[in-house]
Amino acid sequence: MNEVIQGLKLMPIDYYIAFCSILFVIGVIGVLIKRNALVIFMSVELMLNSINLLIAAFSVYWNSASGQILVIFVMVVAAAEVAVGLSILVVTYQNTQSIDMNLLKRLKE
Amino acid sequence: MLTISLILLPLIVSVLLFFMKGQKASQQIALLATLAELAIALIAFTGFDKSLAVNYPLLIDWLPKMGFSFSLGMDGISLLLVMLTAVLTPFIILSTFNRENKLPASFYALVLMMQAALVGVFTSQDGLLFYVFWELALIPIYFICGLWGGENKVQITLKFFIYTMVGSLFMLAALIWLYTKTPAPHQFGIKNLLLVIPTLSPVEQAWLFAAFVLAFAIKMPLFPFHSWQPDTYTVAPPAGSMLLAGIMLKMGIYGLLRFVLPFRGNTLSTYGPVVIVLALIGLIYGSIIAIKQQEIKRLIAYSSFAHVGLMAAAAFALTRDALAGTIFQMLSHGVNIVALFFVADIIQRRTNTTQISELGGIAKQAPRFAVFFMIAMLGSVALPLTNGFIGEFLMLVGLAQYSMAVAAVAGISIILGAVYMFWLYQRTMYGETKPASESFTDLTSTEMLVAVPLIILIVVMGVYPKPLLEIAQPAITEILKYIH
Amino acid sequence: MEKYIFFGLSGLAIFSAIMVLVSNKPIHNLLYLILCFMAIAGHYLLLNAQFLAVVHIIVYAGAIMVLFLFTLMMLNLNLKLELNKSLMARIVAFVSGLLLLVTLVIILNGLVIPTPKTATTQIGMTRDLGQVLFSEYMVPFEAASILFLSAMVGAVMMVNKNK
Amino acid sequence: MKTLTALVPLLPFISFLVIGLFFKRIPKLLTSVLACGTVLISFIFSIILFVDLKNGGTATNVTLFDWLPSANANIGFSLVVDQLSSLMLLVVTGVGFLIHVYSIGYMHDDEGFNRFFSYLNLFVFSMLILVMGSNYLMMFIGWEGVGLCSYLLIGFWFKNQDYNNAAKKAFIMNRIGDLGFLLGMFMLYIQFKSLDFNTIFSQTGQFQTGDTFITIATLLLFVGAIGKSAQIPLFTWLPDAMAGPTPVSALIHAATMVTAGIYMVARSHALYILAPTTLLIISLIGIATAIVAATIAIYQNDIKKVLAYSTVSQLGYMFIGLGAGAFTGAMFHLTTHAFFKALLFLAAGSVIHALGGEQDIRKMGGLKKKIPITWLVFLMGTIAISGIPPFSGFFSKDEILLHVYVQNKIIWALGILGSMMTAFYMFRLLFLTFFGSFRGTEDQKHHLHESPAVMTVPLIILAILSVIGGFINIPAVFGGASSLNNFLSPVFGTTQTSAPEVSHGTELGLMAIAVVGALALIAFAWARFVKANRIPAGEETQRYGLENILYHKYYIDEIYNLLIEKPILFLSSLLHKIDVFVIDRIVNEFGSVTVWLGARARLVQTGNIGFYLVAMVLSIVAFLVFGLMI
Repeated sequence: MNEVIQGLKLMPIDYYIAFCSILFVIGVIGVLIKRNALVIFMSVELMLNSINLLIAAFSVYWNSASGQILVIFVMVVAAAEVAVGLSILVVTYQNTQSIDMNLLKRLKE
Repeated sequence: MLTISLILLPLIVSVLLFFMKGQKASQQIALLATLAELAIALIAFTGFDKSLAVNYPLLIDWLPKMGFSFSLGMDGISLLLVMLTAVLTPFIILSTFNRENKLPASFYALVLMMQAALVGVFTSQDGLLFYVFWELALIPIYFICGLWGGENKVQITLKFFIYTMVGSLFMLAALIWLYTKTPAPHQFGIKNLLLVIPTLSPVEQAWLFAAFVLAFAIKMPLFPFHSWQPDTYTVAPPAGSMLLAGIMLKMGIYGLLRFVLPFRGNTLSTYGPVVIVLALIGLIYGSIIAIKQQEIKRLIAYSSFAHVGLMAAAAFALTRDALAGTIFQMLSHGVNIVALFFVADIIQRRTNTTQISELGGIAKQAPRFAVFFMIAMLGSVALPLTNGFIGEFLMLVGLAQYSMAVAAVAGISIILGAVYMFWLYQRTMYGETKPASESFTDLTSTEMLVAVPLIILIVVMGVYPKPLLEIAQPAITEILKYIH
Repeated sequence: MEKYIFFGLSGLAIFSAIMVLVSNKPIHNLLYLILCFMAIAGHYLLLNAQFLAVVHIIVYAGAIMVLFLFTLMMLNLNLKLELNKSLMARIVAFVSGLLLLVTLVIILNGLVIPTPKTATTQIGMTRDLGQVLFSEYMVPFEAASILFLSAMVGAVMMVNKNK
Repeated sequence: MKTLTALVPLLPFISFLVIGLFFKRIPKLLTSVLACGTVLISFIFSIILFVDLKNGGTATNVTLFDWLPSANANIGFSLVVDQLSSLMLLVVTGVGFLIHVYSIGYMHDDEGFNRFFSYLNLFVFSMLILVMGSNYLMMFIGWEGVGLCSYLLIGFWFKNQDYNNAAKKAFIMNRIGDLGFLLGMFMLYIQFKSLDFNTIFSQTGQFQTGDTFITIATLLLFVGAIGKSAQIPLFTWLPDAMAGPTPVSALIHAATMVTAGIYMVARSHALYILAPTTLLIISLIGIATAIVAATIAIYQNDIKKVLAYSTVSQLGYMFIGLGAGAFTGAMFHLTTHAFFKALLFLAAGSVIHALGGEQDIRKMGGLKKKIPITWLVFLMGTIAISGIPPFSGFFSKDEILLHVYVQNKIIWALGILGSMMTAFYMFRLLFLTFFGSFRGTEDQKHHLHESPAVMTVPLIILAILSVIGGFINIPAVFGGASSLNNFLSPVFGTTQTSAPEVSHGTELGLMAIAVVGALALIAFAWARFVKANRIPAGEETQRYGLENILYHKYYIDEIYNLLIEKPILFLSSLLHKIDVFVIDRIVNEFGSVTVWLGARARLVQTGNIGFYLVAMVLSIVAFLVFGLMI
């Protein structure tokens, strides 16, 4: 196993950067084009994950545990965020019978 | 130590007053505090050493990494203006004694806070600190005008506030710009900032010059940035008008002397005349408008506007006499305008009107008041042996040294000043007694406490100006050193 | 060998991510997302971040996705038609996204990343991470638990309010 | 001597302070004693100073304290008594004292009695500062101070807004002149680095005659004199100033203040003789004023207005004298004029007093018998001003005209013409007032009475002075010693052409022409107003041609009103409108634009989250791109 890992460590960091960027942008596009709040949440998770992965990659690259700790904290926050977010969603749905983001416009009125 | 106590004393009393209630007690506390302040200022005055560049210095590091320190001190100009503040504030407070105010304690607290801020402005030796006090002074006067003012107060006060605020933002920008140009580590000390100016490119200097002048021009105010002034003076409570015209306006001129005149050489000689021309336009323009004003305070406002124009013009004449005149005129204008606003206040309180057409024949009813008004007016029209003359004479001499034509134009204001002031006096004091002024009572003893010292100040400053003029001399030398 | 694993996992992740966007049924979206997360977990493994990989699976696939699924089921959203934005809006969104990608790529390309120190330590191992977490990051860790608590309370409060 | 010098102006000032501060409490008697007493003491001191100088003493300089330290000079609050100011001191305190005494009677029933005397004392103080100041700034203190007192006293009865307007007009016209004075002063200050008379005059040697600088400076100073001494074009305030109580007219607007301009030019003679152009202009303005005022006086019907125009005209003569370089002559005429014009005004006051306030000569007449003392002294004054020998006016006017003759024959001829007119209108005034039958109301007739002794005694003293005043400077042609010339020579020195190069024959001939001309016109006046008993037409009468123009004083007031007052008032309204509707509007528009922009910007906040998100992403892109570019 160790050898595999050693080999993998030679994987250029650039690849990770490129991969995570693509994943991130897909998340962004998802947020932008969808009206379904649930899917938007998913896209956000996608973005978070892409960043997490990049942090983890750099953590290994720099040989520093802090990066991975950070990932854990991000996960913590993400979980909390999802819990609160979804409850908002439920409340919204109860009020409007919809989870269309565009309807949230009414908040301003 | 002396300087900081001058700021702290009113500030602390002000904070205390905010928690107080009741008219009488707060009045007396405020008056006592200002008298104590005056005593300290007098100590500073007597102990002043002309040979030192900065007297009573105080230096506390504040943000040492940013080169920003709590640095106070006085040169001659500062001292004179501090004296002006310390002398006038007791009168301003005393002048409100007969007046029922809502929230009296807060009112006096704000006046004292104003005093602290003004002293701070005049004694700051640090650019940023100067700005802090500069803005701090705006807050109390905003509330004084906004809460105790007359008709339309909110709108007018807001305009005044935003207008001057915009001006001071330009100043802040200029200060920061200068700061970034100081040699590392950057310093905010006024001296450091001023030393940078000559090293800048002409374009930079021009922009900085414009920014500073704009800030001070709005404060003073200088033509054409004056339109907040007549409204504000009219709507502000009398004490507010006195603070504004008597002391606060001097901040603008003080700023000119401190920050603008040290622009040496080309910048000053290229753009200085622009300011002089604006000032002269304002001088004549304000005087002419004042002639037909129908409301006393508005008339006084325009007259003050005109006087300030002369001071600004003289400041840019850059001769020793002109600068001495400007400094002296700051003091005498402060005294005179407070006296005039006090007159307006008394008239308003007695007759409930300040419309000139409704007044008349007051001199018959109230001879002592007539004398007081007359002397205040004479000071304002610069009759010899009153304080106004010394300042105007020196300023005009200085302007004449700069250019005879400028002096001639500026001199027209002497004629116009006589026209509108005498016209005002004649219509309010002389003639047949009008219904509004029928039951006009003469000055009460409290009012005499304000009027008599003011009269004495007007005359004594006119007869023996020497000590005041001499105190300012080293500071003027300092300014001229920057220039030549 | 590693390359192939890397590219395979990456391809799988990107494909499933795209499918999240493309498919119209929320339940499908969700399943594709889980697939994507699995692929990312694989990446963690590849980085020898074993602890992270496990936590990732538990937290995301196990907890978060279940939460999503639960919401989905509870609101019975699956039957709803997918709400789509107008074509114009979608194009605009897509173009902005691409623009972002392009700029990101240009910028990141320009980055000069110093070569790392040679190291073979097992930082991704549970033991090592645990040591760091409970020594250096003790306080944030405890704070995180408070965060959780408050999130939980908040969520309950919100849903409860209307009843 | 120094103490004495300082006390001369100080005493009236102290009296002013005391009366002014306690004007409500102190009794009239005390006021009278205080006010007159201090001036009397000042007069006595002045005599002492005069005698000292007369006996060969030198000028006394006193610096009370440093007044105004400026960059170039330490301007002191300093006084000087030399021959010139000593002469003025005598006139001011002497005539001033008599008028003070007279005022006790004249103002006796006025409720503002104490106020009046405090003003009067302040005036005397200011006037003394004016003549004693040893530098231009000191002179300027007095200069403005007398202007203020003049304002206060013209508007003494302040219930009447017409009087107040007259007072204001006087002050403002004076201020116009003062501006010229100030500017002239500035030029001197910049050039000589001093305002001290001695310092400046001792440096005049560096200038050529006709130097531009000196010409301009002297012209500017002269502008001040024009305002103060009521010359064309700033003379219209003086007739209006007759609104004040009559003693004021006598003291301020005849004897002392209005002569300040002459004094100033005489004091600055060292500069003026270097500026022939200025002297010429002074002559021209002087003669024009003399003629214009004299012509106006011919048709005036207000007893004080006639005297006022006559004052303007006489001041014109003094300026002609100055223009011709006859500084002593001008000062001489100033002195005699102070005597007889004060006399005439006070006598007129006595007439007005007798008639209970009537000033229109059409409603007088036949007063000769009723108020004989007044009539006699008025006659003395009239003869004196008409230039009939040996009364004082003859000598002084003659000295001026002699100098003018040498300088410029045309001006001399005009001067003779003016002096003939003077004789005519003065005797017209005399005849209409005292001869014929009484034209006032029955009521007035019953109340006709001679004034009390406190008024008549000063009149008599002034009458005597008017008669003999000319003897202080009898010209050589009558075997005199020209004592005034000799006395003033330390001041004017060789600069003045004291002995014009004319033969005694010519000199006598010139005198004869003047006297004969005056007598002829007196005879004409006699024929017209006593023999034919013609009374000037009433107010509403239609007048034609020259008479109409003269009656309306050349419409000068109307012209000024149209050309200056109206435009300024219009400009004031206009500028105020501009201020409110343009300048303030622009400022307010800045506010409006901000509000408008805010309203527009608000629309961006649609609440559409999708839009926000896109905007956010694009902004991030923009930032990144921006970062890249840097």
